[in-house]
Amino acid sequence: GCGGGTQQGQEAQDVIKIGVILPLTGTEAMFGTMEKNSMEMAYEELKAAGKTTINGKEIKLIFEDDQSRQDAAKAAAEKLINQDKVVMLSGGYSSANTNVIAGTAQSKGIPFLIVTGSADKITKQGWQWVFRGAAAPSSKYTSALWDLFDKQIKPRNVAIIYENTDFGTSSAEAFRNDCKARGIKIVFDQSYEKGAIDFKPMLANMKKANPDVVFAVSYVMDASLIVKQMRELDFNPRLFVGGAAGYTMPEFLENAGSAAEYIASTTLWVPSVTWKGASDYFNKYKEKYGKEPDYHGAQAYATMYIIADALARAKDFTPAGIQKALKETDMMTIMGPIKFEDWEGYTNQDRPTTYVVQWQKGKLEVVWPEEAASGKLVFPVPKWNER
Amino acid sequence: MSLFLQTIICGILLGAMYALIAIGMTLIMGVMKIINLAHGALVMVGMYITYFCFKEWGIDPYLGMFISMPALFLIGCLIQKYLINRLVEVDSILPENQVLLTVGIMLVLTETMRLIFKSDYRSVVTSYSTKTFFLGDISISIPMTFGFLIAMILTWLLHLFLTRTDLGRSIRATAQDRDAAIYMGVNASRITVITFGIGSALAAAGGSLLLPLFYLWPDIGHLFTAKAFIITILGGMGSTMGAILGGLTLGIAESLGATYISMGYKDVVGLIIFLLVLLFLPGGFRSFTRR
Amino acid sequence: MISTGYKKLVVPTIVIIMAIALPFVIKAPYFQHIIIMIFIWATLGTAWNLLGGYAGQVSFGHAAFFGLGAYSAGLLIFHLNVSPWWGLALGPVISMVVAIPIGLVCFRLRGPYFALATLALGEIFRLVFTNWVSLTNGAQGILILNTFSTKIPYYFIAFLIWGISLIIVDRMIKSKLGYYFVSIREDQDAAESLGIPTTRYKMFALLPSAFIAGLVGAFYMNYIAFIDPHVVFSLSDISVMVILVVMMGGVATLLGPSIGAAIYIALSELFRAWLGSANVLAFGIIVCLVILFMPNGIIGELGTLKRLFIRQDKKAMVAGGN
Amino acid sequence: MSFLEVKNIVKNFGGLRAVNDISFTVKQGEILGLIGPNGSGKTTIFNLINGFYPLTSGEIYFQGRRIDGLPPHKICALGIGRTFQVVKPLKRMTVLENVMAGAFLHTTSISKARSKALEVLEFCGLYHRKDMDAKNLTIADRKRLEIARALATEPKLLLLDETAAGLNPKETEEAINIILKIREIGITIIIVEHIMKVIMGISDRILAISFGREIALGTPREVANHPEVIKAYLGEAYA
Amino acid sequence: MLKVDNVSVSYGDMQVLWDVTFEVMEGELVALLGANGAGKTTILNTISGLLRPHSGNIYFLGKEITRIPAHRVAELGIAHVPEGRRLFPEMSVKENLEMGSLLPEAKKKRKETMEWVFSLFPILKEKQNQEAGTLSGGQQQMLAIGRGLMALPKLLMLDEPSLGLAPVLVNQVFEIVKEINRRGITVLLVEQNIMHALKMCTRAYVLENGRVTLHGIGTELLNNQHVKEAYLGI
Ligand SMILES: Nc1ncnc2c1ncn2[C@@H]1O[C@H](COP(=O)(O)OP(=O)(O)OP(=O)(O)O)[C@@H](O)[C@H]1O
Ligand SMILES: Nc1ncnc2c1ncn2[C@@H]1O[C@H](COP(=O)(O)OP(=O)(O)OP(=O)(O)O)[C@@H](O)[C@H]1O
Ligand SMILES: [Mg+2]
Ligand SMILES: [Mg+2]
Repeated sequence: GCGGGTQQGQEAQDVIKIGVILPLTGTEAMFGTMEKNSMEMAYEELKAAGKTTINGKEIKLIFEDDQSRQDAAKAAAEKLINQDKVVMLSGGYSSANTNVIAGTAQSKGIPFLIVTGSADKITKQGWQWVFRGAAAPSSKYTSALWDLFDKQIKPRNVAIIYENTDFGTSSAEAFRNDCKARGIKIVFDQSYEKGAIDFKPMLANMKKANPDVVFAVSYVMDASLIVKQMRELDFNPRLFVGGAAGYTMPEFLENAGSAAEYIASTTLWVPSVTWKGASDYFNKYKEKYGKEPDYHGAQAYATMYIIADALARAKDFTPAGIQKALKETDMMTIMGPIKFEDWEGYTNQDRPTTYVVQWQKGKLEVVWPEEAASGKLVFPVPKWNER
Repeated sequence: MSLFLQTIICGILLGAMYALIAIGMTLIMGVMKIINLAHGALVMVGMYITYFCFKEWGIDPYLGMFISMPALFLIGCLIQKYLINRLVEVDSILPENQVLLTVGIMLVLTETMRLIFKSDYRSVVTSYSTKTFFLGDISISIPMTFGFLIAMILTWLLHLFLTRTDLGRSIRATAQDRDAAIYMGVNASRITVITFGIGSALAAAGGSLLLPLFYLWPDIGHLFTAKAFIITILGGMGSTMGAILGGLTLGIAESLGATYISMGYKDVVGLIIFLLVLLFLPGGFRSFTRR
Repeated sequence: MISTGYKKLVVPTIVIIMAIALPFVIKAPYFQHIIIMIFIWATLGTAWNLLGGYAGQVSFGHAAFFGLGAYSAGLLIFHLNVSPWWGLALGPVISMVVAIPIGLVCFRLRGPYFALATLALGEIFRLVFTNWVSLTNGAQGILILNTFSTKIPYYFIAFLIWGISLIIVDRMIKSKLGYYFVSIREDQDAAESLGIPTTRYKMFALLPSAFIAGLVGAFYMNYIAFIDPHVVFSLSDISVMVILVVMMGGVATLLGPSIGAAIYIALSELFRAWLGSANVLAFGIIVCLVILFMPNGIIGELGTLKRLFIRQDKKAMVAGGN
Repeated sequence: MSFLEVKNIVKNFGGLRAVNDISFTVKQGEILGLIGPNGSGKTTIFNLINGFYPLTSGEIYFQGRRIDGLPPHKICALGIGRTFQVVKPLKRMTVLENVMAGAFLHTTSISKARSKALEVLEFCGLYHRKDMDAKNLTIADRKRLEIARALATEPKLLLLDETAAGLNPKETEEAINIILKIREIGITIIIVEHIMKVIMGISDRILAISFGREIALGTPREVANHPEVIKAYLGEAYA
Repeated sequence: MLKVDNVSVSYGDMQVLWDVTFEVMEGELVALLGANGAGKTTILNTISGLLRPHSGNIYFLGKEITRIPAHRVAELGIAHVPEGRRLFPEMSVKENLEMGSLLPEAKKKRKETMEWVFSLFPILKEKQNQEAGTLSGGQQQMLAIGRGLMALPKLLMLDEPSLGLAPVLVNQVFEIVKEINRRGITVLLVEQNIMHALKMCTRAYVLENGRVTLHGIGTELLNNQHVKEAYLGI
């Protein structure tokens, strides 16, 4: 079983092999590529600072493509653990693939540090080898939003729409439960299959329900179509909040154009957060790859730093040694402070910091929590024909 | 009531968008009987070309159509000539191996585009992308209406082409009995090459017209292939007018499903209609127009 | 008689001995994993081949049966906390039961219409399993922890399932059923007029096919330890890929699907590891080349084993006739 | 109780009435000839008897049992075999396997089916072609294969649709011999044929139809001299 | 006009024609006779360019056509009414006829030719909008001949045109073939209805097992002892 891998790792010559599994082809390749770029960028920086060689051993990243498919993710994990004898795994974009990698890592006793995969249950299994740092459980994406709702907006009724993926379903479920706990009426609650051309029937129906606030979990292009088609229907909720994912991305603004204005969203990260290095990362990435990164890239970037930090502290480069070092992590990254704790049934889960942002004049402004705010929330938002 | 009307209008316009995508397929699958799983990928390539013209030279997507169409015509010709036509000559147990070839082509096209353009989402925003007008409180999208008209015109032209011209008739004849067409002096391999070219060009036209409304990434083709299939069958194989009929039916069914059942189940509604038509109207809606 | 019966057993015995020895020779779990994946695909391909290759009913919806098998296993543990291994018993049965109405509906159609109907049904399963959250946990899927930490038990179970599927198919095609299946494939009207109840015999091909697909689906759940509707009901990654596997290896041959599976898994693994982001492109090119240059698959083109049962008849014929 | 009784059958294709109120009976052991101009509905009648097309109206009884509405395979199992005018060989099977596919109707044993098939092939003079793939046969051999395959199902009634078309006079002679041999082993036959030498030579009775209606029924001599048959079918040359 | 010179053809390993030589002169009606499987259809398909001989040459109007592509053969003025009709089943009768007249010269006269064909086969006119696949066997045969005529060919090759026709039509078809020939179209006829064919043809060739074994004036062959025994069963 796992013994073989461990011994091989000990006698490894002068490299510390870290396997990273990301979608580089297939439907999720866009994000996988961004994350790979970000990790490589972080690695370069660490290398320049002499932090990639520890006790004469150099950290070596081995990237594997999971083709956005989970049997490929499984194969990649098997290969990295058994063939390449990595001492640690990282990566995982979609929850599905993250699940599979996490399961494999747990049964082999190899530490796995998740980059993005956000399904709650991944870190709720009591799996000691699985760590989630820069990524939040999907039900926690809305922490800041609820704070904002409770303190300022106090919506009477809401509408929920979400794509019927893992992320969408679990985000919506968490949001729905929070509404019920507060007695907020849900007047419309529907999922959709991503990739639709026309959302108007759903939106027209929702318009009829006349919600105060709309909460939507969508990928980027669906997000932009939804807001554009809301404008076409002249549908005016007092606030439209996205649940991270699509609504904060540069492509969203690009495609939705002026329809993006005043759309709010929860998020884990924006370039304007006050954590040290955040805007540097943003600018550097943009310069290097000619494209603006979003929070996925930041997660990967931060993850690389967490890995380097843990390895620097590890007593030995065995999986167990690294596991121990990870567990003791307490550091700052561009995603904020990272610590792996056990709480609310989670294991090795960082307590995420989340934000509410709003598009204002084509820029994402942090509007909540107040101490991190870069702008003031516009609420209720002006009607489409009054803009 | 207004919700119902809005749903129907949305359905009709959406249906027209679907029809745009499917017109090329009515030719390739309906007429030539080539089940082409690469159809959506061809639409996708057409969209990328239009996108590229827009980004590099600022060419409006509606004009970009006149670049993407000839380009796809060429690509389609090459695919038919060097790939699909070669299969015609071999004798295989299941004719479906041709389908698998198109899967291979689909993979190659998709991944090639991914290498060139990366996996990023792209879109073209024009001044008219979200223009609408209102009839009462019913909103109608202008570019979609435009797409609707073009879809009608293209279908009608294709119909005339296939029934009134010798080239069109030769295309149908070759599809039905290749050797017999050769006896008539038809250069069968050239005809199939041209047909696949025209089908691909029509796919590109659909893609270009859709671009300002939608968005683009390499895997978008899957979505289109599935819709185009359903429409071609709904309309009746080989019937050109079927693209419009099938598109509208699918669009309206999906919209009604989205409004009155759930957006998550709208595709199920479309698929069930598809199955019902397969079972009870074997000729598709063509059965109605014929008798 | 005795000597031929004896000879018949030689090859399978050697294969079985080699198969038992294999995991002790190839100790690397990664390669064991690859072999297990090959068994999974070989079994699925064998299932498809019975219906598609022999009986000529080309299904583009086999993911439905695979997925049902997988979910039978997954839902057992998810809802009832029963070991997902019971899925190996339940999954095939459920797949088969569901196959009956599917068959009754789709077998009314022929050729490409049949193919498209199965395609639509496969997609309907995916959508329903995605949206029916209370039953299936929707897109969040079902996650379990592997029962065994080594590959060897999985290897033997996969091998067994593959073996069973080969025996089922082999027995069927070497009997009257095989003749009837091929007759239906070659000309359904002629078959009807020869007194062959075509719908019933298509069902006889579909049910074992669904059974095997469900069985391997249930095993997949246990082995991969996570499923969601998008994966196990996938049109492009399962339904279409299995046809590709069979066509690469050889349609309507006993071992073709298995050879196709070996090539598919080995190639896609090699490409994935070596070619970075161009791996799917390379795979696509290979697909085109195989179909162009080996339209009847590797075995089909070799010609030697082509339509195994038919050739064997012929040999027997010559012996008997003279 | 007659062997086969066809009562007032009608078949419409859309607006076209291809078979219009035809009735006839067939006695056990006889050969009934069916003639009529092209498109008069002969093949359609076969398709109705053997269940390929549903009747628009009318009834068909075989050995006292009503068979219209049954699917083709059941009708075959009851003992009605047929050949196709447009031959339908099982192309990628050998001649032997084609015939075996028919022989399996009464057995599940491969060896029994094989010996039955070989016997039938011998009978039809196709034995020397038994290992050829059916797709490589000439038209004449394909027609013979149609007969062999149908015979392998051990029919009581055999419907032969233009099995002698495309044969030269010598071969036609052989075909006639085969048909007569089939009758000798006790199989009742309905035969559609345009070659007068065949149809007039072997039929006990002939039914002539035109535009889906009966125009004459009787002995070959009676039918051949029937003015309407001459006008619609035979032409003056035969008068 | 047409000269087939020492042509040998094989399907895969199986040779079916051995050094076949024959000639058709302008204006003639030449019959090609032979038992089933003798290779008659194979010869016609070779002339049409669908099959390639492995040796020997074919000349039409002095030009070698052995190796030119099949569709070009049609352009030179050879129309082929194939065995088994080979209609376009999902096209209407009218469209099938139109398909026969794709070449520029035939196209110019399409209307008149069609009228002529309709006058030869009135049933086709009646069914001109019906799909060819739903015609009865005989109707399909008429359509196939009609389609061949639409090309206004210099040489018309007919492969068993009387196959499956009612007696009244058999006579009619042969009358039409004679009529076509009288109008100056050279005809190469493959027929099993040997008596008829020999009576009407100028000359005939007999093909046996892929070899030309006999040839001569039609009426002479009718009295040939071998022909009588082998083909007429007299
Ligand atoms: N499936 C069909 N759909 C529509 N019309 C049909 C169909 N089958 C046959 N017909 C029509 O029915 C009529 C009778 O056809 P049928 O094939 O029975 O003729 P037949 O007597 O067998 O002629 P032949 O001697 O030429 O074979 C014809 O006019 C034909 O066009
Ligand atoms: N596609 C083919 N592949 C292999 N052999 C063939 C093929 N077509 C024909 N043959 C063989 O070639 C020989 C000549 O066939 P051909 O069709 O030319 O004969 P024919 O004289 O036209 O006979 P018929 O009177 O039956 O039409 C036959 O032995 C036949 O079996
Ligand atoms: Mg008939
Ligand atoms: Mg012939």
